[in-house]
Amino acid sequence: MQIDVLFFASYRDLAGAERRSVTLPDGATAADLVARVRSLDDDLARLPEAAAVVVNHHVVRSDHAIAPSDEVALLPPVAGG
Amino acid sequence: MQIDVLFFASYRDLAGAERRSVTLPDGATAADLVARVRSLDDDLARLPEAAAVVVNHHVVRSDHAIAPSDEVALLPPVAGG
Amino acid sequence: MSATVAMARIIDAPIHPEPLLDAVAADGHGAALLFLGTVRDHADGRPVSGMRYEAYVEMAEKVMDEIAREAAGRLEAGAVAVVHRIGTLDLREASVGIAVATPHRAPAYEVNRWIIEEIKKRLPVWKHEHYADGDAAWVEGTPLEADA
Amino acid sequence: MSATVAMARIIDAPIHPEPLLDAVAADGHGAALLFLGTVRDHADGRPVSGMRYEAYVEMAEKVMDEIAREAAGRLEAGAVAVVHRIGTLDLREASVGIAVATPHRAPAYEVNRWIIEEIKKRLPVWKHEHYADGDAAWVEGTPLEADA
Repeated sequence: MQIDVLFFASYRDLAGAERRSVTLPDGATAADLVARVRSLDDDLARLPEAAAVVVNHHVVRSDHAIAPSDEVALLPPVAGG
Repeated sequence: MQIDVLFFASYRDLAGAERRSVTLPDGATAADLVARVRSLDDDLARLPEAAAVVVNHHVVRSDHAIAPSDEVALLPPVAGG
Repeated sequence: MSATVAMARIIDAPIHPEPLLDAVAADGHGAALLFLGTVRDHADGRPVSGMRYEAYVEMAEKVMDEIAREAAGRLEAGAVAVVHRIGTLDLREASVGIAVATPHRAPAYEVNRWIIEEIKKRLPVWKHEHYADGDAAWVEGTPLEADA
Repeated sequence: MSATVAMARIIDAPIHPEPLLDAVAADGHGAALLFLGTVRDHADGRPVSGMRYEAYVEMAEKVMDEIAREAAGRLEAGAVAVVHRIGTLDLREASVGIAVATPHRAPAYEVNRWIIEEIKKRLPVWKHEHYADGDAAWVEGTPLEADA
């Protein structure tokens, strides 16, 4: 499946774009997604393995299975307030 | 000495006026002042013996000696805020 | 370093939030906390229609200033502004306004709360509660303690 | 009885105190507490000239609403209003505004403080600090935890 991944703040700087497209095998997990994104290029290799994966606006665990229609984002540590 | 005593809130209601004049012997204390005020009439007899005595804007202890030039007030429990 | 007292007053006009917050604003502050004490429509289950606040004004001005200075002394940096209103107030109107601004938030919460507790213990102010049924009474308060 | 959520929004315009306080006002409230988080002129000793806030807006709107509802759930009565601003802010401008009004003051302080701590832990917002020397950097934040 093809997933458009959204990037924010410092992760967007690493990605060089607000969204990047990745191809994942069916049943891929959040951890698989992060690994795939980190393999895209040298800048994204600097993305932390512990990057927060957000699926449909909820932070998910590393074993969460991604579905083709999900809205997926990678979020750096938050600094609101 | 003659002392003008200021009354506020519920104590003013008891005194029937914002100030009442009392005569005290030289060297009279805050406790003496309260006792003298309570003896003025039946309404003021209902003034608590523990009424706060304020001399020149400071709450004083019952053994504090009153001076003729002092500004003296009797204050009920406070309820600001 | 220590905090400044921007304002400490007894007033007989409405309390507005903006002037209090403006008084404590500074480039070095990252947090501002404003407390407003407002007239509530009930007291111990009894409907209230309004409140009249009375003060021993000359003394209250001094006590407000003392409380504000002591509050500033509890802060490493920041500013404090405090006002208490007297006179007749409608429901929802503010009787007291306390603004504390600081570089970081934790002391703003702590010192703001400290100020309102001290006001309730020390400020020579009384309130005459007006009930919906036309009755009125002085609100029972906290006995003053002798100055140290 | 429980409290109401009067407002929970991400906005890209200045935050003003009056609308937040008006949103939580009610006849039954005796206390209102407004917190403003403001842009400070220094960070870890380094001079700061301004800040740009960015959010994952769709998610942030939901998280703000969740935090506000959880805050209301912590109150027996009262109202809560919360806004976070995004975009470029000057020194002294407010990035976050939290108003909590309650019948009595203690829960207003507690829940107001709780909200800002939760915002810092959970709201998908990031800040890009602009330094006086022309440099800029993303402020290090708090790692998000997986939803329960």
